[in-house]
Amino acid sequence: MDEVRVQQEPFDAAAEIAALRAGNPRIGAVVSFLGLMRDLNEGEPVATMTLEHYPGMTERSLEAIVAEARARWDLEGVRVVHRVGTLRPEEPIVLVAVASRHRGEAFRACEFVIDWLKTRAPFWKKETTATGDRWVAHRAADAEAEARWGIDPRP
Amino acid sequence: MDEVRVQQEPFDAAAEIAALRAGNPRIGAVVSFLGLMRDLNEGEPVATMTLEHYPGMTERSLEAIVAEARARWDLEGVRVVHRVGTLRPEEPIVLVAVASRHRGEAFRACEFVIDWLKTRAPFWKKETTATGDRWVAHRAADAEAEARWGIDPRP
Amino acid sequence: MIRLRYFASLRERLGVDEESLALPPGVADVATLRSALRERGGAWAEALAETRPVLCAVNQAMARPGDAVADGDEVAFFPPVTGG
Amino acid sequence: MIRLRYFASLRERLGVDEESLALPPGVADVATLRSALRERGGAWAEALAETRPVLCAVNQAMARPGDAVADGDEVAFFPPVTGG
Repeated sequence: MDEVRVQQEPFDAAAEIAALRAGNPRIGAVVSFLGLMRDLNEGEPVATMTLEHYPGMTERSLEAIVAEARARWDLEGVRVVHRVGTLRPEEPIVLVAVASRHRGEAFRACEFVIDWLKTRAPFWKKETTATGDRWVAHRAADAEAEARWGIDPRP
Repeated sequence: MDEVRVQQEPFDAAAEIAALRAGNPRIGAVVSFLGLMRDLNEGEPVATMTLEHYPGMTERSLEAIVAEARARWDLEGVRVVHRVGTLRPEEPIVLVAVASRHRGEAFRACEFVIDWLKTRAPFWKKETTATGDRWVAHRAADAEAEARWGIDPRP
Repeated sequence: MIRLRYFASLRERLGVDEESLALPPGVADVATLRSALRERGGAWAEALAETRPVLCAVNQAMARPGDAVADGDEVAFFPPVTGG
Repeated sequence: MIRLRYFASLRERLGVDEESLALPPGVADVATLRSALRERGGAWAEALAETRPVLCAVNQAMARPGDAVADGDEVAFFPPVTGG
Protein backbone atom coordinates (compact mmCIF):
# COMPACT_ATOMS: atom_id res chain seq x y z
CA MET A 1 0.00 0.00 0.00
CA ASP A 2 0.92 3.64 -0.37
CA GLU A 3 2.96 5.29 2.34
CA VAL A 4 4.95 8.49 2.76
CA ARG A 5 7.28 9.04 5.68
CA VAL A 6 9.79 11.62 6.90
CA GLN A 7 12.28 10.44 9.49
CA GLN A 8 15.62 11.10 11.16
CA GLU A 9 16.68 7.44 11.25
CA PRO A 10 18.20 5.60 8.30
CA PHE A 11 15.68 3.49 6.36
CA ASP A 12 15.94 -0.06 5.06
CA ALA A 13 15.17 0.13 1.33
CA ALA A 14 14.73 -3.65 1.04
CA ALA A 15 12.19 -3.71 3.87
CA GLU A 16 10.30 -0.80 2.29
CA ILE A 17 10.10 -2.57 -1.07
CA ALA A 18 9.08 -5.83 0.62
CA ALA A 19 6.24 -4.00 2.40
CA LEU A 20 5.23 -2.30 -0.85
CA ARG A 21 4.70 -5.55 -2.70
CA ALA A 22 3.72 -7.92 0.13
CA GLY A 23 0.84 -10.18 -0.81
CA ASN A 24 0.16 -8.60 -4.19
CA PRO A 25 0.80 -11.13 -6.98
CA ARG A 26 -0.54 -8.68 -9.60
CA ILE A 27 2.71 -6.69 -9.37
CA GLY A 28 5.05 -7.35 -12.30
CA ALA A 29 7.42 -4.43 -11.83
CA VAL A 30 8.93 -2.40 -9.02
CA VAL A 31 11.01 0.62 -10.00
CA SER A 32 12.85 2.36 -7.22
CA PHE A 33 14.94 5.48 -6.95
CA LEU A 34 17.49 5.80 -4.17
CA GLY A 35 18.96 9.27 -3.69
CA LEU A 36 22.36 9.28 -2.00
CA MET A 37 24.53 11.92 -0.45
CA ARG A 38 27.55 12.67 -2.64
CA ASP A 39 30.91 13.69 -1.21
CA LEU A 40 31.33 16.47 -3.76
CA ASN A 41 28.95 19.26 -4.78
CA GLU A 42 29.79 21.91 -7.34
CA GLY A 43 33.42 20.89 -7.15
CA GLU A 44 33.82 21.19 -3.39
CA PRO A 45 34.17 18.30 -0.90
CA VAL A 46 31.22 18.04 1.47
CA ALA A 47 31.70 16.62 4.98
CA THR A 48 28.10 16.49 6.23
CA MET A 49 24.69 17.66 5.13
CA THR A 50 21.75 18.75 7.28
CA LEU A 51 18.22 18.48 5.94
CA GLU A 52 15.59 20.85 7.27
CA HIS A 53 11.90 20.47 6.44
CA TYR A 54 8.46 21.94 7.15
CA PRO A 55 6.77 19.34 9.37
CA GLY A 56 3.19 18.80 8.40
CA MET A 57 3.44 20.42 4.99
CA THR A 58 6.13 17.93 3.98
CA GLU A 59 3.86 14.93 4.51
CA ARG A 60 0.93 16.72 2.88
CA SER A 61 2.98 17.61 -0.18
CA LEU A 62 4.36 14.08 -0.53
CA GLU A 63 0.83 12.69 -0.27
CA ALA A 64 -0.35 15.12 -2.94
CA ILE A 65 2.50 14.06 -5.25
CA VAL A 66 1.63 10.38 -4.76
CA ALA A 67 -2.06 11.14 -5.42
CA GLU A 68 -1.11 12.89 -8.65
CA ALA A 69 0.99 9.90 -9.76
CA ARG A 70 -1.93 7.59 -8.95
CA ALA A 71 -4.22 9.76 -11.08
CA ARG A 72 -1.82 9.70 -14.03
CA TRP A 73 -0.85 6.00 -14.09
CA ASP A 74 -2.35 2.65 -13.16
CA LEU A 75 -0.23 1.72 -10.12
CA GLU A 76 -0.27 -0.99 -7.48
CA GLY A 77 1.60 0.97 -4.81
CA VAL A 78 3.88 3.94 -4.10
CA ARG A 79 6.22 4.46 -1.18
CA VAL A 80 8.29 7.55 -0.36
CA VAL A 81 10.67 7.75 2.58
CA HIS A 82 12.77 10.88 3.10
CA ARG A 83 15.33 11.54 5.78
CA VAL A 84 15.91 14.77 7.68
CA GLY A 85 18.67 15.76 10.08
CA THR A 86 22.39 15.25 9.57
CA LEU A 87 23.76 12.89 6.90
CA ARG A 88 27.20 11.82 5.70
CA PRO A 89 28.46 10.95 2.19
CA GLU A 90 27.13 7.67 0.78
CA GLU A 91 24.09 7.74 3.09
CA PRO A 92 20.64 7.37 1.49
CA ILE A 93 18.55 10.55 1.54
CA VAL A 94 15.35 9.43 -0.15
CA LEU A 95 13.66 6.31 -1.50
CA VAL A 96 10.85 6.39 -4.05
CA ALA A 97 9.49 2.94 -4.91
CA VAL A 98 6.62 2.31 -7.31
CA ALA A 99 4.91 -0.99 -8.07
CA SER A 100 2.76 -1.68 -11.13
CA ARG A 101 1.60 -4.55 -13.33
CA HIS A 102 3.85 -3.60 -16.24
CA ARG A 103 7.11 -1.74 -16.15
CA GLY A 104 6.31 1.36 -18.22
CA GLU A 105 3.97 2.80 -15.60
CA ALA A 106 6.41 2.18 -12.74
CA PHE A 107 9.30 3.87 -14.58
CA ARG A 108 7.19 6.92 -15.51
CA ALA A 109 5.60 7.29 -12.05
CA CYS A 110 8.86 6.82 -10.11
CA GLU A 111 10.65 9.53 -12.08
CA PHE A 112 7.60 11.79 -11.87
CA VAL A 113 7.46 11.50 -8.06
CA ILE A 114 11.13 12.33 -7.56
CA ASP A 115 10.98 15.18 -10.11
CA TRP A 116 8.00 16.75 -8.37
CA LEU A 117 9.47 16.12 -4.92
CA LYS A 118 12.62 18.01 -5.94
CA THR A 119 10.64 21.20 -6.67
CA ARG A 120 7.50 20.89 -4.51
CA ALA A 121 8.31 19.18 -1.21
CA PRO A 122 9.60 21.56 1.50
CA PHE A 123 13.07 20.18 2.22
CA TRP A 124 16.25 22.24 2.31
CA LYS A 125 19.86 21.02 2.33
CA LYS A 126 22.69 22.74 4.12
CA GLU A 127 26.20 21.48 3.47
CA THR A 128 29.23 21.67 5.71
CA THR A 129 32.45 22.13 3.75
CA ALA A 130 36.03 23.06 4.68
CA THR A 131 35.18 26.70 3.98
CA GLY A 132 32.04 26.72 6.12
CA ASP A 133 28.33 25.98 5.91
CA ARG A 134 26.26 26.78 2.84
CA TRP A 135 22.67 26.28 1.72
CA VAL A 136 22.42 24.19 -1.42
CA ALA A 137 21.08 26.18 -4.37
CA HIS A 138 18.07 24.97 -6.31
CA ARG A 139 19.21 23.32 -9.55
CA ALA A 140 17.81 24.71 -12.79
CA ALA A 141 17.87 21.10 -14.07
CA ASP A 142 15.29 20.18 -11.42
CA ALA A 143 12.87 22.86 -12.59
CA GLU A 144 13.31 21.59 -16.16
CA ALA A 145 12.76 18.01 -15.06
CA GLU A 146 9.52 19.01 -13.34
CA ALA A 147 8.32 21.02 -16.33
CA ARG A 148 8.42 17.93 -18.58
CA TRP A 149 5.43 16.48 -16.71
CA GLY A 150 3.10 19.38 -17.48
CA ILE A 151 1.11 21.50 -15.08
CA ASP A 152 -1.23 20.16 -12.44
CA PRO A 153 -4.44 22.00 -11.50
CA ARG A 154 -3.02 23.12 -8.14
CA PRO A 155 -0.49 25.93 -7.80
CA MET B 1 31.33 -2.26 -10.47
CA ASP B 2 29.48 -3.75 -13.40
CA GLU B 3 28.30 -7.32 -13.16
CA VAL B 4 25.89 -9.57 -15.03
CA ARG B 5 24.81 -12.93 -13.66
CA VAL B 6 22.39 -15.73 -14.52
CA GLN B 7 21.45 -18.06 -11.68
CA GLN B 8 18.95 -20.64 -10.42
CA GLU B 9 18.97 -19.35 -6.83
CA PRO B 10 16.96 -16.37 -5.62
CA PHE B 11 18.98 -13.16 -5.41
CA ASP B 12 19.14 -10.53 -2.69
CA ALA B 13 18.35 -7.22 -4.36
CA ALA B 14 19.56 -5.20 -1.36
CA ALA B 15 22.93 -6.97 -1.36
CA GLU B 16 23.29 -6.41 -5.11
CA ILE B 17 22.61 -2.69 -4.76
CA ALA B 18 24.97 -2.46 -1.78
CA ALA B 19 27.73 -4.08 -3.87
CA LEU B 20 26.95 -1.78 -6.80
CA ARG B 21 27.51 1.38 -4.78
CA ALA B 22 30.06 0.22 -2.20
CA GLY B 23 32.84 2.74 -1.62
CA ASN B 24 31.76 5.13 -4.37
CA PRO B 25 30.75 8.48 -2.85
CA ARG B 26 30.33 9.98 -6.35
CA ILE B 27 27.04 8.12 -6.74
CA GLY B 28 24.01 10.37 -6.23
CA ALA B 29 21.33 8.07 -7.70
CA VAL B 30 20.57 4.38 -7.95
CA VAL B 31 17.59 3.39 -10.08
CA SER B 32 16.59 -0.23 -9.99
CA PHE B 33 14.04 -2.35 -11.79
CA LEU B 34 12.76 -5.52 -10.18
CA GLY B 35 10.76 -7.82 -12.45
CA LEU B 36 8.39 -10.13 -10.59
CA MET B 37 6.41 -13.17 -11.53
CA ARG B 38 2.67 -12.35 -11.73
CA ASP B 39 -0.02 -14.88 -10.84
CA LEU B 40 -2.05 -13.99 -13.92
CA ASN B 41 -1.03 -13.74 -17.58
CA GLU B 42 -3.42 -12.91 -20.39
CA GLY B 43 -6.33 -13.53 -18.05
CA GLU B 44 -5.31 -16.99 -16.91
CA PRO B 45 -3.95 -17.95 -13.48
CA VAL B 46 -0.34 -19.16 -13.60
CA ALA B 47 0.92 -21.67 -11.03
CA THR B 48 4.62 -21.83 -11.89
CA MET B 49 6.94 -20.54 -14.57
CA THR B 50 10.10 -22.13 -15.94
CA LEU B 51 12.79 -19.99 -17.48
CA GLU B 52 15.08 -21.51 -20.12
CA HIS B 53 18.12 -19.72 -21.47
CA TYR B 54 21.07 -20.13 -23.82
CA PRO B 55 24.07 -20.48 -21.51
CA GLY B 56 27.04 -18.55 -22.76
CA MET B 57 25.10 -16.38 -25.16
CA THR B 58 22.94 -15.07 -22.32
CA GLU B 59 25.91 -13.66 -20.43
CA ARG B 60 27.44 -12.29 -23.65
CA SER B 61 24.22 -10.55 -24.63
CA LEU B 62 23.75 -9.04 -21.15
CA GLU B 63 27.33 -7.78 -21.23
CA ALA B 64 26.76 -6.25 -24.67
CA ILE B 65 23.61 -4.49 -23.41
CA VAL B 66 25.50 -3.09 -20.40
CA ALA B 67 28.33 -1.93 -22.68
CA GLU B 68 25.82 -0.14 -24.89
CA ALA B 69 24.27 1.59 -21.86
CA ARG B 70 27.77 2.63 -20.73
CA ALA B 71 28.43 4.08 -24.19
CA ARG B 72 25.18 6.06 -24.17
CA TRP B 73 25.22 7.50 -20.63
CA ASP B 74 27.76 8.55 -18.00
CA LEU B 75 27.28 5.82 -15.38
CA GLU B 76 28.99 4.73 -12.18
CA GLY B 77 27.86 1.09 -12.30
CA VAL B 78 25.37 -1.39 -13.76
CA ARG B 79 24.25 -4.72 -12.34
CA VAL B 80 21.97 -7.30 -13.96
CA VAL B 81 20.91 -10.53 -12.24
CA HIS B 82 18.47 -12.86 -13.98
CA ARG B 83 17.04 -16.10 -12.67
CA VAL B 84 16.45 -19.30 -14.62
CA GLY B 85 14.66 -22.51 -13.63
CA THR B 86 11.30 -22.75 -11.91
CA LEU B 87 9.65 -19.76 -10.23
CA ARG B 88 6.40 -19.10 -8.39
CA PRO B 89 4.16 -15.99 -8.30
CA GLU B 90 5.63 -12.98 -6.45
CA GLU B 91 9.17 -14.29 -6.93
CA PRO B 92 11.73 -11.87 -8.44
CA ILE B 93 12.82 -12.79 -11.99
CA VAL B 94 15.30 -10.05 -12.79
CA LEU B 95 17.07 -7.10 -11.20
CA VAL B 96 18.58 -4.23 -13.19
CA ALA B 97 20.31 -1.64 -11.00
CA VAL B 98 22.09 1.42 -12.35
CA ALA B 99 24.15 3.96 -10.40
CA SER B 100 25.07 7.43 -11.64
CA ARG B 101 25.96 10.87 -10.32
CA HIS B 102 22.62 12.43 -11.23
CA ARG B 103 19.27 10.71 -11.57
CA GLY B 104 18.42 11.33 -15.22
CA GLU B 105 21.16 9.03 -16.51
CA ALA B 106 20.24 6.22 -14.10
CA PHE B 107 16.54 6.35 -15.06
CA ARG B 108 17.31 6.33 -18.80
CA ALA B 109 19.94 3.59 -18.60
CA CYS B 110 17.92 1.30 -16.30
CA GLU B 111 14.89 1.37 -18.59
CA PHE B 112 17.12 0.95 -21.66
CA VAL B 113 18.78 -2.17 -20.21
CA ILE B 114 15.49 -3.89 -19.35
CA ASP B 115 13.94 -2.89 -22.70
CA TRP B 116 16.87 -4.35 -24.64
CA LEU B 117 17.04 -7.41 -22.40
CA LYS B 118 13.38 -8.14 -23.15
CA THR B 119 14.06 -8.41 -26.89
CA ARG B 120 17.75 -9.37 -27.14
CA ALA B 121 18.71 -11.67 -24.26
CA PRO B 122 18.00 -15.37 -24.94
CA PHE B 123 15.54 -16.25 -22.17
CA TRP B 124 12.22 -18.01 -22.70
CA LYS B 125 9.35 -18.40 -20.24
CA LYS B 126 7.07 -21.41 -20.05
CA GLU B 127 4.01 -21.15 -17.84
CA THR B 128 2.14 -23.92 -16.09
CA THR B 129 -1.60 -23.23 -15.89
CA ALA B 130 -4.66 -25.33 -15.00
CA THR B 131 -5.08 -26.13 -18.71
CA GLY B 132 -1.46 -27.22 -19.24
CA ASP B 133 1.93 -25.77 -20.11
CA ARG B 134 2.39 -22.95 -22.61
CA TRP B 135 5.27 -20.88 -23.89
CA VAL B 136 4.83 -17.18 -23.23
CA ALA B 137 4.39 -15.17 -26.43
CA HIS B 138 6.64 -12.23 -27.20
CA ARG B 139 4.80 -8.97 -26.40
CA ALA B 140 4.47 -6.44 -29.21
CA ALA B 141 4.82 -3.77 -26.49
CA ASP B 142 8.35 -5.02 -25.82
CA ALA B 143 9.40 -4.59 -29.45
CA GLU B 144 7.97 -1.06 -29.35
CA ALA B 145 9.78 -0.31 -26.10
CA GLU B 146 13.06 -1.43 -27.64
CA ALA B 147 12.49 0.57 -30.83
CA ARG B 148 12.30 3.84 -28.85
CA TRP B 149 16.03 3.60 -28.12
CA GLY B 150 17.09 3.56 -31.78
CA ILE B 151 19.25 1.06 -33.58
CA ASP B 152 22.67 -0.06 -32.46
CA PRO B 153 25.41 -0.92 -34.95
CA ARG B 154 25.09 -4.67 -34.32
CA PRO B 155 22.25 -6.79 -35.65
CA MET C 1 -4.20 36.87 13.65
CA ILE C 2 -2.13 34.87 11.20
CA ARG C 3 0.76 32.57 12.00
CA LEU C 4 3.90 33.26 10.01
CA ARG C 5 6.72 30.75 9.54
CA TYR C 6 10.14 31.05 7.90
CA PHE C 7 12.47 28.26 6.80
CA ALA C 8 16.07 27.56 5.82
CA SER C 9 18.18 30.48 4.50
CA LEU C 10 15.23 32.85 4.83
CA ARG C 11 14.82 31.95 8.51
CA GLU C 12 18.53 32.57 9.07
CA ARG C 13 18.49 35.91 7.24
CA LEU C 14 15.46 37.17 9.16
CA GLY C 15 16.61 35.69 12.46
CA VAL C 16 13.10 34.42 13.26
CA ASP C 17 11.39 31.10 12.66
CA GLU C 18 7.83 32.05 13.46
CA GLU C 19 5.62 34.84 14.70
CA SER C 20 1.94 35.68 15.15
CA LEU C 21 0.66 38.82 13.52
CA ALA C 22 -2.61 40.73 13.25
CA LEU C 23 -3.45 40.78 9.56
CA PRO C 24 -2.06 44.21 8.48
CA PRO C 25 -4.55 46.61 6.83
CA GLY C 26 -4.73 46.16 3.08
CA VAL C 27 -3.32 42.64 3.16
CA ALA C 28 -5.60 40.18 1.38
CA ASP C 29 -3.27 37.87 -0.48
CA VAL C 30 0.28 36.50 -0.58
CA ALA C 31 1.65 39.40 -2.63
CA THR C 32 0.29 42.13 -0.34
CA LEU C 33 1.45 40.23 2.75
CA ARG C 34 4.96 39.90 1.35
CA SER C 35 4.96 43.58 0.48
CA ALA C 36 3.81 44.51 4.03
CA LEU C 37 6.65 42.42 5.53
CA ARG C 38 9.15 44.10 3.19
CA GLU C 39 8.16 47.44 4.66
CA ARG C 40 9.77 46.41 7.93
CA GLY C 41 13.01 47.34 6.12
CA GLY C 42 16.55 45.99 6.72
CA ALA C 43 16.85 42.23 6.35
CA TRP C 44 13.12 42.03 5.57
CA ALA C 45 13.33 44.38 2.60
CA GLU C 46 16.36 42.53 1.34
CA ALA C 47 15.32 38.90 1.91
CA LEU C 48 11.79 39.40 0.57
CA ALA C 49 12.78 41.69 -2.34
CA GLU C 50 10.69 41.06 -5.44
CA THR C 51 13.76 39.89 -7.35
CA ARG C 52 14.38 37.07 -4.83
CA PRO C 53 12.96 33.62 -5.57
CA VAL C 54 10.89 33.25 -2.38
CA LEU C 55 8.16 30.60 -2.22
CA CYS C 56 5.04 30.82 -0.09
CA ALA C 57 2.67 28.25 1.38
CA VAL C 58 -0.75 29.05 2.81
CA ASN C 59 -2.05 26.46 5.26
CA GLN C 60 0.76 24.10 4.22
CA ALA C 61 -0.03 24.14 0.50
CA MET C 62 2.08 25.92 -2.11
CA ALA C 63 0.52 29.30 -2.93
CA ARG C 64 0.80 31.87 -5.71
CA PRO C 65 1.09 35.65 -5.21
CA GLY C 66 -2.63 36.14 -5.90
CA ASP C 67 -3.81 33.47 -3.45
CA ALA C 68 -5.90 34.76 -0.56
CA VAL C 69 -4.58 35.16 2.99
CA ALA C 70 -7.21 35.42 5.74
CA ASP C 71 -7.42 35.59 9.52
CA GLY C 72 -6.41 32.27 11.11
CA ASP C 73 -4.18 31.16 8.25
CA GLU C 74 -0.70 29.70 8.61
CA VAL C 75 1.54 31.37 6.04
CA ALA C 76 5.12 30.25 5.39
CA PHE C 77 7.89 31.86 3.35
CA PHE C 78 10.95 29.92 2.23
CA PRO C 79 13.57 29.60 -0.52
CA PRO C 80 13.22 27.17 -3.46
CA VAL C 81 13.30 23.62 -2.12
CA THR C 82 16.32 21.33 -2.44
CA GLY C 83 15.31 17.93 -1.08
CA GLY C 84 15.52 14.53 -2.68
CA MET D 1 31.06 -29.26 -39.46
CA ILE D 2 28.80 -26.76 -37.74
CA ARG D 3 27.13 -27.14 -34.39
CA LEU D 4 23.37 -26.49 -34.42
CA ARG D 5 21.31 -25.65 -31.32
CA TYR D 6 17.58 -25.21 -30.80
CA PHE D 7 15.79 -23.62 -27.86
CA ALA D 8 12.38 -23.35 -26.19
CA SER D 9 9.27 -24.02 -28.33
CA LEU D 10 11.42 -24.62 -31.41
CA ARG D 11 13.42 -27.30 -29.57
CA GLU D 12 10.18 -28.96 -28.49
CA ARG D 13 8.67 -28.87 -31.99
CA LEU D 14 11.78 -30.31 -33.59
CA GLY D 15 12.39 -32.80 -30.79
CA VAL D 16 16.14 -32.09 -30.79
CA ASP D 17 18.27 -29.66 -28.78
CA GLU D 18 21.52 -29.91 -30.69
CA GLU D 19 23.25 -31.65 -33.55
CA SER D 20 26.47 -31.52 -35.54
CA LEU D 21 26.22 -31.18 -39.28
CA ALA D 22 28.54 -30.98 -42.26
CA LEU D 23 27.87 -27.61 -43.87
CA PRO D 24 25.36 -28.52 -46.65
CA PRO D 25 26.35 -27.57 -50.23
CA GLY D 26 25.18 -24.09 -51.14
CA VAL D 27 24.85 -22.94 -47.53
CA ALA D 28 26.80 -19.76 -46.89
CA ASP D 29 24.60 -17.71 -44.61
CA VAL D 30 21.77 -17.89 -42.09
CA ALA D 31 19.02 -17.74 -44.74
CA THR D 32 20.41 -20.59 -46.86
CA LEU D 33 21.04 -22.71 -43.75
CA ARG D 34 17.46 -22.22 -42.56
CA SER D 35 16.22 -23.10 -46.05
CA ALA D 36 18.35 -26.29 -46.11
CA LEU D 37 16.93 -27.37 -42.73
CA ARG D 38 13.38 -26.71 -43.96
CA GLU D 39 13.99 -29.20 -46.77
CA ARG D 40 14.05 -31.95 -44.15
CA GLY D 41 10.24 -31.63 -44.31
CA GLY D 42 7.69 -32.39 -41.59
CA ALA D 43 8.20 -30.47 -38.35
CA TRP D 44 11.28 -28.82 -39.88
CA ALA D 45 9.37 -27.35 -42.81
CA GLU D 46 6.67 -26.15 -40.46
CA ALA D 47 8.72 -24.80 -37.53
CA LEU D 48 11.21 -22.99 -39.78
CA ALA D 49 8.65 -21.73 -42.33
CA GLU D 50 9.50 -18.27 -43.64
CA THR D 51 6.35 -16.85 -42.06
CA ARG D 52 7.44 -17.92 -38.57
CA PRO D 53 9.29 -15.43 -36.37
CA VAL D 54 12.43 -17.50 -35.81
CA LEU D 55 15.58 -15.80 -34.51
CA CYS D 56 19.12 -16.97 -35.20
CA ALA D 57 22.43 -16.52 -33.40
CA VAL D 58 25.82 -17.27 -34.95
CA ASN D 59 28.56 -17.92 -32.41
CA GLN D 60 26.26 -16.67 -29.65
CA ALA D 61 25.54 -13.29 -31.21
CA MET D 62 22.20 -12.33 -32.79
CA ALA D 63 22.44 -12.74 -36.57
CA ARG D 64 20.48 -11.55 -39.60
CA PRO D 65 19.46 -13.71 -42.58
CA GLY D 66 22.39 -12.44 -44.68
CA ASP D 67 25.05 -13.06 -42.01
CA ALA D 68 27.69 -15.63 -42.99
CA VAL D 69 27.79 -19.18 -41.65
CA ALA D 70 31.08 -21.01 -41.97
CA ASP D 71 32.65 -24.30 -40.95
CA GLY D 72 33.22 -24.47 -37.19
CA ASP D 73 30.42 -22.05 -36.30
CA GLU D 74 27.83 -22.57 -33.57
CA VAL D 75 24.43 -21.65 -35.00
CA ALA D 76 21.28 -21.47 -32.87
CA PHE D 77 17.64 -21.10 -33.87
CA PHE D 78 14.96 -20.02 -31.38
CA PRO D 79 11.67 -18.14 -31.00
CA PRO D 80 11.49 -14.47 -30.01
CA VAL D 81 12.81 -14.08 -26.48
CA THR D 82 10.57 -13.53 -23.45
CA GLY D 83 12.86 -12.98 -20.44
CA GLY D 84 12.92 -10.16 -17.95
